[in-house]
Amino acid sequence: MADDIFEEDRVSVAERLAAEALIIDVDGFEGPLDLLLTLSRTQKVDLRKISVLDLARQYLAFVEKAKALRLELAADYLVMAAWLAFLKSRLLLPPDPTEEGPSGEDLAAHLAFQLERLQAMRDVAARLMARDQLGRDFFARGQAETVERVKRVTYTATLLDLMQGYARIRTRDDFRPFILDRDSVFTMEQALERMRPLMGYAGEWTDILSYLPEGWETDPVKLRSATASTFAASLELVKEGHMDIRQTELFAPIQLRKRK
Amino acid sequence: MSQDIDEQEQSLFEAPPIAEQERMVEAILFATAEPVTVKDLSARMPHGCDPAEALVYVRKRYEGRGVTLMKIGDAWAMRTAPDLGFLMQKETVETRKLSRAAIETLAIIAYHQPVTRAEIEEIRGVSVSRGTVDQLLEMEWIRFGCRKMTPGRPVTFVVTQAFLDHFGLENARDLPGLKELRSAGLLENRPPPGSMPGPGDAEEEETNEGQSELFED
Amino acid sequence: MSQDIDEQEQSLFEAPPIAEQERMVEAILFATAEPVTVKDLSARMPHGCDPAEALVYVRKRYEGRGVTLMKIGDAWAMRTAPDLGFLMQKETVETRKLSRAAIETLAIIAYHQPVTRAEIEEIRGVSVSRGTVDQLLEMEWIRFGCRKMTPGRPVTFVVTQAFLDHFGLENARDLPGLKELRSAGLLENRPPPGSMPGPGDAEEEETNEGQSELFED
Repeated sequence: MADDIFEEDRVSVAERLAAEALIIDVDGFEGPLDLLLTLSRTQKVDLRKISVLDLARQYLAFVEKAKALRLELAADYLVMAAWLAFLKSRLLLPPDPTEEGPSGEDLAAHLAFQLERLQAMRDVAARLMARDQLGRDFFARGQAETVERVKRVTYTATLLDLMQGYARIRTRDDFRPFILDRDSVFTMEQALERMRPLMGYAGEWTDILSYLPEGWETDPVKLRSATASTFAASLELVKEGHMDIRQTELFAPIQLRKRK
Repeated sequence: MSQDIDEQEQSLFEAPPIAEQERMVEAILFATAEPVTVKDLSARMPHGCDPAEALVYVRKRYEGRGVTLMKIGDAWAMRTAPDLGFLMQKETVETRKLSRAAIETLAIIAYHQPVTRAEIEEIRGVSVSRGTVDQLLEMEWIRFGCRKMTPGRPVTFVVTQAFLDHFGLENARDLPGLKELRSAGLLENRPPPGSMPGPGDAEEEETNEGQSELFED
Repeated sequence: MSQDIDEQEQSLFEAPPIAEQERMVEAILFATAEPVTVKDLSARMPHGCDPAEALVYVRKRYEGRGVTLMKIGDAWAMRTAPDLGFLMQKETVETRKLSRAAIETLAIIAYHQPVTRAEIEEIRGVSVSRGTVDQLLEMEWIRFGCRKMTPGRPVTFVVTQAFLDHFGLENARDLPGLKELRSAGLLENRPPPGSMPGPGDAEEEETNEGQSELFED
């Protein structure tokens, strides 16, 4: 502790001012390594010859000041402070041969390497950005003629495809499942279609059989189908509310009339 | 008066050599999206430059090259040489297999021609989409035949010479019959799923009949 | 054997004279804003052409001109000479200003590629925000490289051809100061001795643990 105070006294006024300025915009730093790099500049030496011990002292002094000013430091700054305090003790004390792990020198060398590397990256980043840039210093073709992509699709088939296709159809016919022959079937849809336009004329009760399509009364099969679908269609029209339906007695004619 | 000032300025800022001006014109014309007038060039180049003269050099330099200097209205632009336009196209040919619907429709036309659309639909058991017929017409594998002498006089379809060429046929009658297809093992003997298997012999006779009918006339 | 076929083909489709090929390369490169690879040139030029040879002539022809031929990775592009940039104020495109973090991250990726996010963070001493990487990815200056063969198989980042094109680099080896950095040992991946504080220390330890667990059994 006494050491620290002594150290602080040795720090010049200019450095103290610089350190205070650092505190003011601690937010401007990108983490402890960035701060360490900035602090290292006060040593005004080649980064390879930097005194990590001095740097650790500077950093710890900075953290102390920040605490005194009641500035909230992010956790990683404090982690770094703790680590640097540990490093400082390692560097100051003679190495303990029984202790395992890297020596203080090793740790210090790596920190110096990290700082040098970060500085090097910043330097080359600046050199990179200072290069001639496309769209700023040199330019691409202003009016690029885009390559027209002509996509042509051709379809192809082989004789085999053709024959197999045909065989498929023909054999499908051979194996065709039973389908009702639709010639003598009058569907309900057809019945409805027939009845709708006639509806308007049905002011009086009329036998539904008078709605049968022409020519369907003669063939018994057709008659059956047409009668059934006409009846079903009549019920549908009643359900829709267009017609009334009645049957006076069992097996009597079923009659239809427009609803009034 | 203004000329005096010009002259003064010219002596103060000497114009770059014409070779340098030529480079400038070249770069500006290259990088600009629109054709550039001499006036525009003048405004962009250092004082004292003579873009009109530089343009003469540029034009000469690019004579017969892959890129040429062109005058468009009163402006100038660099364009690829007209004879190299074909390089700006990249044709990709994609070959696709004809759809099943198209193959079946085509097969029916080939085996039954001349055939109406209604007849195709009857044979296929499903309606034939307009797109399918259009595609086959576009490929020039089918064309319209004469109208059928039935009510409505529907159009018929027949296959074309291009179709015969593609499939290596001399005429549509060369198409193998069902019996040949079967003996060549091309006919799927297995009935489509869901349909009932019938006695093979009877069926074969039937189809033979159908086939011979087709090509009887 | 294949050479015989090649020769045969060459005699069948005679390639245009080299002067003509030069014109073609010139036209294609001139017309295209993006760098074009030799393979692309080959595909667009007639059969039997040797674009690589033609490129040598084109490069020579444009040496010292207002427009020059530049090599970018394995592709070629025409660009205006950098010394004439002052003429192009009109064409200058205002690029999005990159943050200091983004510039540093970009430089680290360029000089250390392929590099993982953790390695970038180690070098910068702070965690890399997602937005920074996203921005660089969006600009197409970086892309994902192959995964690193270390526990967790983390993805790596590398710079793209668009990056090289933007900074007028033929390849990443031409990055300014690369040699010096390498000889100074600053591009080595030197593991920290023992425990060193890193960015987001607590977190990292956790993930490391997780990862080692993953790969332990």
